[in-house]
Amino acid sequence: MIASLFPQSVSTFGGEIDHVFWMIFYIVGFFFIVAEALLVYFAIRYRRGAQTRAFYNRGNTRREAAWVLVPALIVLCFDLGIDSAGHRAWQLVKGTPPPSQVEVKVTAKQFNWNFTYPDAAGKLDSSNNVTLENELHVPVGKVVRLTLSSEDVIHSFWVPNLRLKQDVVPGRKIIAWFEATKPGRYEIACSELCGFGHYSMRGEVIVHTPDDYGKWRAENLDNKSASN
Amino acid sequence: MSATADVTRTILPENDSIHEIAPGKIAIWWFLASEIMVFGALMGVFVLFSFSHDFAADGAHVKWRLGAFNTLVLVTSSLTMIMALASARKHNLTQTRMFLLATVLLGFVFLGVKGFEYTTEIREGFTPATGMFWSFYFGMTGLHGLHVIGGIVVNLVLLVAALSRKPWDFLERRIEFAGLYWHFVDVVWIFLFPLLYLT
Amino acid sequence: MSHGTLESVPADNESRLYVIVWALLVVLLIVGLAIFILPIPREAAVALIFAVAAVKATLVLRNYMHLKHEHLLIYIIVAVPALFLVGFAITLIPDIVFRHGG
Amino acid sequence: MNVKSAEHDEHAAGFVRRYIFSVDHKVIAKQYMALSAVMALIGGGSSYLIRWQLAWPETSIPGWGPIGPDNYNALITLHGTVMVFFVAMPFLLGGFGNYLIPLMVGADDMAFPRLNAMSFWTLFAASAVLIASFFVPNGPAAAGWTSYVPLSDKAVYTGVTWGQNLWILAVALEFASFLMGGVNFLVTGLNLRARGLTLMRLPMLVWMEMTAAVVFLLSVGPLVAGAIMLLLDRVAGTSFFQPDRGGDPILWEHLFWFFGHPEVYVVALPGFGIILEVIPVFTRKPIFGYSMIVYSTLAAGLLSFIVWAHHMFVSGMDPRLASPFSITTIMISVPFAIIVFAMIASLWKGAINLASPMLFALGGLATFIIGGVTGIFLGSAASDIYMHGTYFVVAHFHYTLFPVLFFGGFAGMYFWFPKMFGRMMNEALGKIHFWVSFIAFNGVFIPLFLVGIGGSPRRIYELSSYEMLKPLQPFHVIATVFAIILLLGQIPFIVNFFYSMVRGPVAEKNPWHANTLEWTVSSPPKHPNFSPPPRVYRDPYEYSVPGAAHDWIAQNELDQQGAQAAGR
Repeated sequence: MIASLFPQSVSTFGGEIDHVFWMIFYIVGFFFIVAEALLVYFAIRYRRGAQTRAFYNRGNTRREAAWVLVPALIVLCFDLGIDSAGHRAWQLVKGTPPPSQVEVKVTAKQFNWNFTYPDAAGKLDSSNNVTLENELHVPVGKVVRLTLSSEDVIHSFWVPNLRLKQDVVPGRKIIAWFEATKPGRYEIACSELCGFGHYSMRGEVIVHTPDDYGKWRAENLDNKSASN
Repeated sequence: MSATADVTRTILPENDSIHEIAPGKIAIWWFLASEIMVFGALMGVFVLFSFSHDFAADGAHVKWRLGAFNTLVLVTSSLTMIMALASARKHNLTQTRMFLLATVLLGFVFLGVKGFEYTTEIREGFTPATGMFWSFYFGMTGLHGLHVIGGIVVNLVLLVAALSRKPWDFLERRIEFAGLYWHFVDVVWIFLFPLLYLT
Repeated sequence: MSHGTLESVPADNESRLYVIVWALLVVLLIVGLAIFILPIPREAAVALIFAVAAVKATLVLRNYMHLKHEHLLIYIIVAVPALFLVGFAITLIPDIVFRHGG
Repeated sequence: MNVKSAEHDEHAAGFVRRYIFSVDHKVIAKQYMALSAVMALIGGGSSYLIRWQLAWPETSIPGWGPIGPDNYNALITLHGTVMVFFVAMPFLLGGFGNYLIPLMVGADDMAFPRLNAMSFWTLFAASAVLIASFFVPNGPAAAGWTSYVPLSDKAVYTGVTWGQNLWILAVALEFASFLMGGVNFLVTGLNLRARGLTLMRLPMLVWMEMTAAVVFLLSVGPLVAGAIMLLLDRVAGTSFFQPDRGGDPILWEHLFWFFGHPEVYVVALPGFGIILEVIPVFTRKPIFGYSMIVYSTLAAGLLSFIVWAHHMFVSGMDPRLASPFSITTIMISVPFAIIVFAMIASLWKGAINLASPMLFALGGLATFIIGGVTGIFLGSAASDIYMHGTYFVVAHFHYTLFPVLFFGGFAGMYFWFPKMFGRMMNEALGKIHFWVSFIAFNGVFIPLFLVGIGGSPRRIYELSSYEMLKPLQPFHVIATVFAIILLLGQIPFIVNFFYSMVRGPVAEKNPWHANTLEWTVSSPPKHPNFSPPPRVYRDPYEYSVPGAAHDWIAQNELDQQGAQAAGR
């Protein structure tokens, strides 16, 4: 049931993040069930009868304390396991990005996402750049490299399907990347409170098949930058 | 047997040595600890910013001679403050009053010099809005100045208490605690001075 | 009052010590200014000036604030925030000095 | 000026000195509680508006009217600020800490009674400023309780001018208030202990309140510095946080969370302390592993200072910082696991009486476990990429703070009510209050976990603006229905509270047969609390000691053999 709530994962690293999620889910699920079961069982089993007297133990000897310390040690071992799996996934997503095949500059401002494509020469800051509002067109199966910056406040670039979230900070150019695995339209949300229009700062990633992307490029980018 | 041993386990340990510290002393040191975090954070951020900002150019415009003079004033006021405590310990009322008064006056001298610095700098066109260095300069010295004003108020209250011949145990304790605070304000300046004026 | 241990220090020595500490502080102030004025390489000068400031602060803390007579608890109260601050500042270096993505 | 004359004045003085500008810790504690109750009405009321807006965004809210997106942002800012700073801290620290620390350590009052009163009145002023910020031109602060810059830094970004400045002022006054209060907690707990009450014999609540005070005092400094910088940016034209003029927005996040994370423990630990006081009394059994819990608490307090950047994994900070902070964050599960396991072990072979205080304590424990385990999803940097800033976070921190604030707080309320007001509360109403609240609370926040897993960002005024969020709307409806039930579920308590205060059966000194020192004085305690000063002979939780006549031995009880050993 929980799995069906997740938006479909359409990026190469989405699976890794989901994997970490499920790993944590089963580990903490186990501890959760054990702890709650013991809690409920003890609370019912040891309810005070007419003449019962509680068992006096202070848990101060090493033998007694082991009942708590050993489970805590097991918790620690699982923690380290989660850390190492998490580290690998994190490095993949947020570590050094792979060589990019598509470059896009993302400029966030209250309350829009602007996507700037390089001109024919591959330059991102020439006058021939084409800027689209709230629409990011990318080809499937290509590494897309985003350079995120903000004109005013902190926003957060959040595409649930891509499992990609990155705050966009004014004054900094933050690099993010993804490689989409499935064509389609996926929504972009802002996930950092950025003012009264925060809720409506919606955009879309449109993942094209290679053919479609070529067509789209020819119509929208090459034409426009030539005519400018 | 062991069961009865449990019932009768009435160990009578003497109280630990923490009881020997005066409550007020723990309190004032705790207060100073949180002050360390406030000033320390500001100074730490200033140092970190100094690597990514050019503070040297703006820093050349502060009046380091006045700052050095103010350091001397504050260090001397620390001496008079501790001498007030020493006099109070010797139950010498005249000296206690004299040293407290000297501390208050030196505090005013410090503020006067600081005020003169502020007015000159603002006349020369350096306000908190001029640039990052000046933001820090006015922010940190302003906060420090507020602490000096607070210290002067406390010392004035003590001076009045000394003039109205409050009992010695009352005076001694309070002069000691006020002194801890005053010396702390001095220590903050000892770091602020080289940070803002000399580097 | 039974609190504190300072009462054990003889009163006359006490006052003399305070004046000596003050004299040392003034000398160190002059040393600091000298380092500032003399043509010493900037990095070395900065390091020296802060070393002098640290010595001055220690003098005040130990003598005027009686830290050298205090209970261990008071030391902990001073040391812990200082340690946290150093750790905090070091952690901020990659973000604030190098400004990742800046 | 000395203590004696101050007390004399107070007896001679009338209503104002005794009940309003009182320096008696018990009166001040009740003032804190009353203030937090008023603020809880505001904070709780705001949650009603927020929840209604989320469930039925197109409709006008019954009893209020429609709210716009700027109102919505102001409401969430208000809700967070009020609940953390003006309800949780005054209730758990100001209220229970003030009432119980002196009584539990055998002192007549706090170490600095006047400072204590000043602390309360500073908080009162802070609350007044916060409420006043709602009536200034251009509206109240609307940048979230975290007040991220530059959103909160320049008026042009939110349109809020004085509202934000007053917000900063209110929070700064609140900090000043708890700095004064915290110093008092620490010194009272350390210095005014009765003879024989060693550190390792202190009731858990005193330990927890002291640790909370220490954590607060040490963590708040950088944020005070940050608040000064933010205020200067807003009013004096400086540019500490304005990137176009050399400032740094990430710096604010570091300064904020260096305080913000420890703050969670500042609130959580006193709640734990209450639960740990209630459990032994209602299991008739010592707390399992007292010293283990003390050391775990101190370890958790210490660790809380090196985990703050887990709030910032995707903030644009250097990604190399993420893994170290993941490790420390997830590591903090160990001391909390020890505390929780020790609580559960304390139930084993007990003689458990499921009276209202115990129900609330166990309810708090049961729900806190959920809060604890869901924290792992956010502590691991990788899964935080997905979960950060979603409703999962909202559900998670409500599952950590609600157990300690609500369940812990009410466990304490039902437990110490006889001591505070000299009368017993009604059991049946207490049980109704518990079960309705327990079910409704889970009914609110379990759906929100699911909304978060669905990827919904938080602080969204109208979810229908995203196609992907539309399927999640039913969860919001469920959550809102339960939220309304939760709010209505407090009526039995309010009735119980006021009815019992007047009509409840008169409470004896020690109705629960508990050991700690507050139960050795009359209910309610007189002023001064103890005469003569108590002398402590044993640990705080000596219940069901084999061979003892009763199943409890008060801390100050000196038995026959013990007296001989003492040489009396």
